[in-house]
Amino acid sequence: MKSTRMGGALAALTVAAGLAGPAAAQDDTFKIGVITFLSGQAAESFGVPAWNGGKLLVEMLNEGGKMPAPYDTKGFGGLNIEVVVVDEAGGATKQVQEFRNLVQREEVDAVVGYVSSGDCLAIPPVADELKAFTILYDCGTPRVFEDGSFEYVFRTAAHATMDNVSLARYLKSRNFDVPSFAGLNQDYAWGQDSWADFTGSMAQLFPDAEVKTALFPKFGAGQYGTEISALLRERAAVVHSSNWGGDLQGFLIQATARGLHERSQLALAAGDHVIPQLQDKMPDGVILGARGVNGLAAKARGGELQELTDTLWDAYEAEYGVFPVQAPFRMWQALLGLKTAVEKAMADNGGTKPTDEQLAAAMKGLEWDAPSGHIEMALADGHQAIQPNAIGTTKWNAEEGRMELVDVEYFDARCVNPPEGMKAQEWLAQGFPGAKCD
Amino acid sequence: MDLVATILVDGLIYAGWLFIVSVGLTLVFGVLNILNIAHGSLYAIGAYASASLVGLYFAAGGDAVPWGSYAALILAAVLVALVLGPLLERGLLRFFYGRDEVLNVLVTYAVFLILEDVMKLIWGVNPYFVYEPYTLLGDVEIGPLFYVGYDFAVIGAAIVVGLAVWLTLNRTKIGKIVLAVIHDSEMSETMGVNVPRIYLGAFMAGAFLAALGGALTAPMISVTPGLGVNVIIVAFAVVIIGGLGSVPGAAIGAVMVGISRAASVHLVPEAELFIIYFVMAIVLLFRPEGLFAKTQARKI
Amino acid sequence: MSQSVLDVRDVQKSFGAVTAAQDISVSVPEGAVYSLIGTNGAGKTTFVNMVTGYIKPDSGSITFGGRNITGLAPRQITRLGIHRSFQIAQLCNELTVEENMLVAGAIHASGRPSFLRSAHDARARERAVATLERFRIAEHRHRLIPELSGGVKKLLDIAMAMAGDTKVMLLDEPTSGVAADEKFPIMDLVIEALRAEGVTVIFVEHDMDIVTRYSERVLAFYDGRIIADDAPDEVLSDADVRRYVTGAPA
Amino acid sequence: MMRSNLLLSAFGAFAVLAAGSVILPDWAMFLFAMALAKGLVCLGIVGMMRGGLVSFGQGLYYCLGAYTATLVAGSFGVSDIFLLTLLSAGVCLLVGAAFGPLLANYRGIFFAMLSLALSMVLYGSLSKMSFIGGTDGLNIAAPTFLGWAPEGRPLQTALYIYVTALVVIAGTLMRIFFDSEQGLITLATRDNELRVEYLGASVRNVMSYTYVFGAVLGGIGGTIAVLALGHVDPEFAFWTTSGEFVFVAILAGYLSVPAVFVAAIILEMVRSFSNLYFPNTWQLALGIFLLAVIVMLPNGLGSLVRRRKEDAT
Repeated sequence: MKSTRMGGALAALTVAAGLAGPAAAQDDTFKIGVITFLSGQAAESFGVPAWNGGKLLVEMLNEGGKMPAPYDTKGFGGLNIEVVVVDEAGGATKQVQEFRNLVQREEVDAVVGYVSSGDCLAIPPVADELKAFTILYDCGTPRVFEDGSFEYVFRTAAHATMDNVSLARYLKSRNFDVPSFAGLNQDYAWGQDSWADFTGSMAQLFPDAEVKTALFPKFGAGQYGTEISALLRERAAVVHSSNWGGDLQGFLIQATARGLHERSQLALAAGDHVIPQLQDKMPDGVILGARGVNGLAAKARGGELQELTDTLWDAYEAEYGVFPVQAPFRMWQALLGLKTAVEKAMADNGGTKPTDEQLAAAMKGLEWDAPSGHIEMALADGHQAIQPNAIGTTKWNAEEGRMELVDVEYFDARCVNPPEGMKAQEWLAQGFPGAKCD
Repeated sequence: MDLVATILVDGLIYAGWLFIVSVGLTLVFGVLNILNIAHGSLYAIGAYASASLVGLYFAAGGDAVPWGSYAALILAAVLVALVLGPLLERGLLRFFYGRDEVLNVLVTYAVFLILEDVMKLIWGVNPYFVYEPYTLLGDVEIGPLFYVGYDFAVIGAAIVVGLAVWLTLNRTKIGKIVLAVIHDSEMSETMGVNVPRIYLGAFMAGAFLAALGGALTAPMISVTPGLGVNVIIVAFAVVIIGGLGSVPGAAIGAVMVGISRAASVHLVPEAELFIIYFVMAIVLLFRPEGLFAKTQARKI
Repeated sequence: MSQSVLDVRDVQKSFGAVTAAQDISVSVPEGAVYSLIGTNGAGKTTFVNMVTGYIKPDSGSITFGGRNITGLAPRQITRLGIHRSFQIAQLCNELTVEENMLVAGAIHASGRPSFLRSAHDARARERAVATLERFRIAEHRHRLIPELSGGVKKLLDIAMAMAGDTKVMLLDEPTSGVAADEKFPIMDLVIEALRAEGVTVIFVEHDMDIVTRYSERVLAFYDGRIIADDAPDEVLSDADVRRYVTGAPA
Repeated sequence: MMRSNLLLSAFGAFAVLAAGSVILPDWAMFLFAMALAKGLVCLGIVGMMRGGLVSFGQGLYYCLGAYTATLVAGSFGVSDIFLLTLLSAGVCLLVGAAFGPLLANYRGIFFAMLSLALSMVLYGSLSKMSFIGGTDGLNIAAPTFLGWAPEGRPLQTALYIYVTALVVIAGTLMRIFFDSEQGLITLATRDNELRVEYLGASVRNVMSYTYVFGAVLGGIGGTIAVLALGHVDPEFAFWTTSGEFVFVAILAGYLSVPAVFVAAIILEMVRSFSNLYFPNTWQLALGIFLLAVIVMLPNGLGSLVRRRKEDAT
C-alpha cells in the first residue's frame, strides 16, 4: 500500500527530526548564534568583514586580558564564548526558520545578527514569541521599533536616519552651496528610505535646493551608464547615493571615468567600506559617512577610546591585511554591548549564566563604550541604540599610498538621532525638534 | 534633440552589453534545447577569470603594453569555455537530452547553485578590480556628455559577436550542420552528423559568449559574489522577447530593452524596474513565442 | 438513395502556393461506406482534416446533418458525432490499453466529465472492456501502448473514436503500419463493427483490393481535386484514375 | 482505488502527521509546518504536471495568498485563521481563473517562463509599493482559531494541526481529482493533446482547471506560511522561491500525493542542516543534492511506491 509506505517515510522523518540536533550549551559556556551574510552581494561588504571582526574579538575575549578595561575579563563574565554561524543569504523566510532552529535546536543563549532590514523586521516577533534574547547588530530601517515594540529584541546600532541627517548637516556646516541635488539609490527599501531621509533633511537645512532626478537602478544592476548620463545632464550640485558594496564600487568606477565627480559633489551615506578596495580609484573630495564613527573616522578621532580602537584595529589589520571598515565596528559594538549586559546580569543574579529575561533586563537602557564611541540604548524604551556619527571627505595620500578622511565632522548622537518617542520621519518633517548639536 | 541622442547612445551601449550576455543563452537553447540558468554563473566566472588574468598580466609587467590586457580579457573567456564547457556538457548535461525542458532548467539551476559556492571557494568574497582596460580607450565627448571609449568598444564587440555567430551559422558548412541539428537532431544523426560533437561545440560557444560578457563587464564593475543572479533574469527576458533560439531575435530584443530602459531612466525613472517586463509582456501579447521564434510543427 | 448526412460544397484550401483542395464537393448518404484514394499529397488527408476541423477551408461549406460545421474546432465537431482515426495511431503511450479506452469513455460519459466520479469505477471499466471486446483487443487491456503491434494500435485508435455517439467515422489509412496478413481481418472487424451501429464511414486507403472490397463508392483525388466519384469498379477503370492514381496499365 | 481505502489512508496520514505535534521538538514542528504549507503549493504544481505543464511561477499565488492574509489582517483586524485562509484562497481563485485560460494556450518552456514572468511582475510591483513595506515586507500577528488565541507551543501546535488537516483534506481531494474522469483526461493530455481534442474534450479547459487548482493551493500554502512565519515580503514571488516549489514537485513526481509532502519535508531538512553545518557552502550542498535526486529518481520519489501500472489495478 502506497499510503502506508509513504506514511512510514513520514514517521521515519519525524523520528529523525526528533533525534537530530546537538545538545544545549554547557553551563560554563555562553553560546551565541551569529547570522550574517556569507554569500551573495552583502557578504563582501558587510557579512564577512563583520564576522572577521567578530571572530577576532571572541578569540581575544576567550583568551582574556587582551582587551583594555573594562573588557579585560575572560569571555562573558568568565563564561567561554561559543559561536554558531549561519549564512544570512536566502531571504526572510529562511531566516525565520533558521532563527527558530538556532534557538530551539541549537539552544543558543543569544542571537546576534541581521544586516538585511527585511530580516530585522521578520525576526523580532518570533524572538518575542520564543522569548529569545536577540541583538540586531547592523540593519538600518527605523521601522523595527517604530512599528512595534519587543521585549527581547535590541538593536545596538543607530538606525539609518542618522546617516542621511549627518550628510545634510555636514553640507550645511561646511557651507556648501547646494542649489540642487539628485540621487542614485538601489531600488529596494534601503535605497528608497535613504533617499527619503536625505530629501527630508535637505528640505529642512536647504529649503531652497531644487530636487532633481531620483534614480533607482535595480539592486545589483552593475551597469550605470544610462543613469550616469542622466546625472551628468542634470548638473545637480550634489549627487546623493546610499549604494553599498559592488553597486557602489561599480557606480563609482563608471561615474568617475565620465567625470561625474567633477560636475557634482558626490555624497555617499554609507560609502566608507569601499575605500580599502577602491583605494586611489575613489576620487578625492567625495563626502562620505560610515554609518557611525567607524573605520577611518574612528581611527582619526583620538580621545579616550583610542586604546580600545587601536587594540582591535591593529589586531584586525594584522590578521586580515586590511583595515576594518564599518561592518566590524558594528559587530564589535554589539558583542561588547552583549558582554556588558551579560556581566551586569551576572552581577545581579549572583554569577550564574543569565536567562533571556535577565539579559533583556540588563540590556535595556544600557550604555557602554565601543570603538565607535559611546553607545546608549536610548530609544524605543531602551531597546534602540543611538551613537555618534562622523562625515568626512576623501583625500588620497600619495606618499603613503592610502586614503585619508579629511575635514571630518563628528556629530553627537543626540544631534543626528530623533529623541525618544518620536518617529524618524516626523522628526525630519518637524525640523529636528530636540536635537542637541554642539 | 540632445535628449533623444543621449537616450539612443545610452540605449545602444546597454543593448550591446545585453546582446553579448544573452546571445549565448539563445544559442544553447536553440541547439541543445536547454534553458541554461548557469549561464549567469558562466558570466560571473568569466568576470572573475578575466580579473585574475588581467591582474596577472599587469603583475608580469604588462604595463609596458597595456593593450595586451584586452587579449587577456578574451583569453579568460576562452579558458572558461575550454574548461567548463566540456565539463558541464559532457560531464552532466548530455545525460539529460530529450528530457523535459523544465527538468533541464532545474538541472542548470543546481549547477548555478554549485558554481556560486565554487566561485567563492576559488576567489573568496573580496572584490576584484581591473579598471585598466576601462580607461585605456579614453573619453568620447558627445554633446554635453562624456562617454568612456570602452563603452563604444562594447557596442563594437557586440556587433562583431553578432556577425560572427550569424555568419558562422548561415555561411559556413559547420553552421549549416548546426542549423540542421537545431531543426531536427534525430534526422541529422541518421544522416551522419556527429550530433554530440555539435552539442559540445554549441555549448562551448555559449559558455564562451557568457564568459565574454563577464570578461568585458569586469573592467567597469567590482567583481563580487552574486554577480550572476541579476544577469540571468535580464538575459532571459531578452531571449524570450526575441524568441528562444533566435540569434537575430536576441539582437532585436537587446536593442528594444536597451532603448526602452534608457528612455525610462531619462524620462520616467520610477518605471525602470518594470520596463523590461513591460516590453516582454507587450511582445508576448502579440507574438506569444517571441519575435523570431522557430516555429514548432504539430504532429498529426 | 437515403438522405445525405455529410455535405461538402465547393471547398477550397491552399497552403501558400500549394493548392490542397479545389472545388471539392461531396455528398455522403447516411450509413454509406466511402473510400478516398489518391497519391500522397493529392488532398485526401486535407479533406479529412477539413471535415474534422483540424484545418479551416478558405471558402466553401461543410454541413453535417443539416448543420453548418465549417470552421468549428475539432472537439466541437467530435461532439456532434464526427469522429476520426489517424494515419499514425494517436494514443496515450504512458497509459494502458484499458486506460486509453477509459479516457474516451470519461469524455463521452454522461454530459461533462466529473471531477469526483472515479474514471476507473466498475461501470466505466465494464463499458471500456465491452468496446475493447467488440474490437477483439480486450486481451491486451493491461498492456502499455509501446508494447502493442501496429494492428492492435490501429484498432484501439478506432475503438476510442467509437466511444461516443458516433455518426460519421473518418478513417485515415486504417491499414497503414499493419502487417499484410492482418489487413483484411482488421478491415473486416472494423467495417462490421461500424456497420452494426449504422455509422457512416469514409476511409482513406492505398490498397485497391481493400477499396474494392469494402467501399460502396470511391472518391479519387488528384492535385487537390476530385477526378472521379463513382462505384469502385467504375472509378478504378477510369482512364484518369489509372494514369494519376493507381498507375495501372490503361 | 476504492473510496473507502482512500478515506482510511487519509485518516492514517492524519494520525501519523498529527502525532508529530506530540513527538516533534519545537523547531522541527515549525519546520514541518512550513514544509507542509509549501507542500500544498507543490501539490498544485504536481496537478499541473499531470497535465504536462510545469509552472515556474507558483510564487505568484504563494505571495498573493500571503499578502492577502497580511493586508486583511492588518487593515480589518481579522485574525481568524479559517477566514483568512478562505479569503486568500478566494482571491487566488479569481486571479487564477483570470490568468488560467490565458496561460493554458502555452506549453512546455513557454508556459513555465510566462508563469515565471507573471510572478516576477508581482515581485517588482510589491517591491515598489513602499506603503506596504516595499522589499522589507510586512508583519502579521499570530492567528486566532475561532476566537481562541493561543501563544507559544500551543500556538505552534494549533498551526501545525491546522496545516496537517488542510494537507490531508487537500491531498485527499486532489487524489480524488487525479483518479476522476477529469483527472484521467488530464493525464491523457500530458500524453497526447491531439487525441484528447479529437475525443471531444477541450485541452485548454483541462489546463485551466489544473491551473486554477494550483492557484488556490498556492494561496492556501502562502497564507499558512505567512501565519507561521509572521512576516511576508516580495521574495515570496521571486523566481528562486518558485524554483524551489518546482524542485519539490519534481522530487516527488506526479504519481503519488503523499510523496509531495515527504519531498517538501526532506528539502527543508536538507536545507536547514546544510545551512548550519556548511554555512559557507550550503548552496553547493543543496545543488549536489538536487542533481543527485534528478539523476537517481527521474520519476520522483513517488515512483518508489507507486508504479504506473498500479493505477489501473
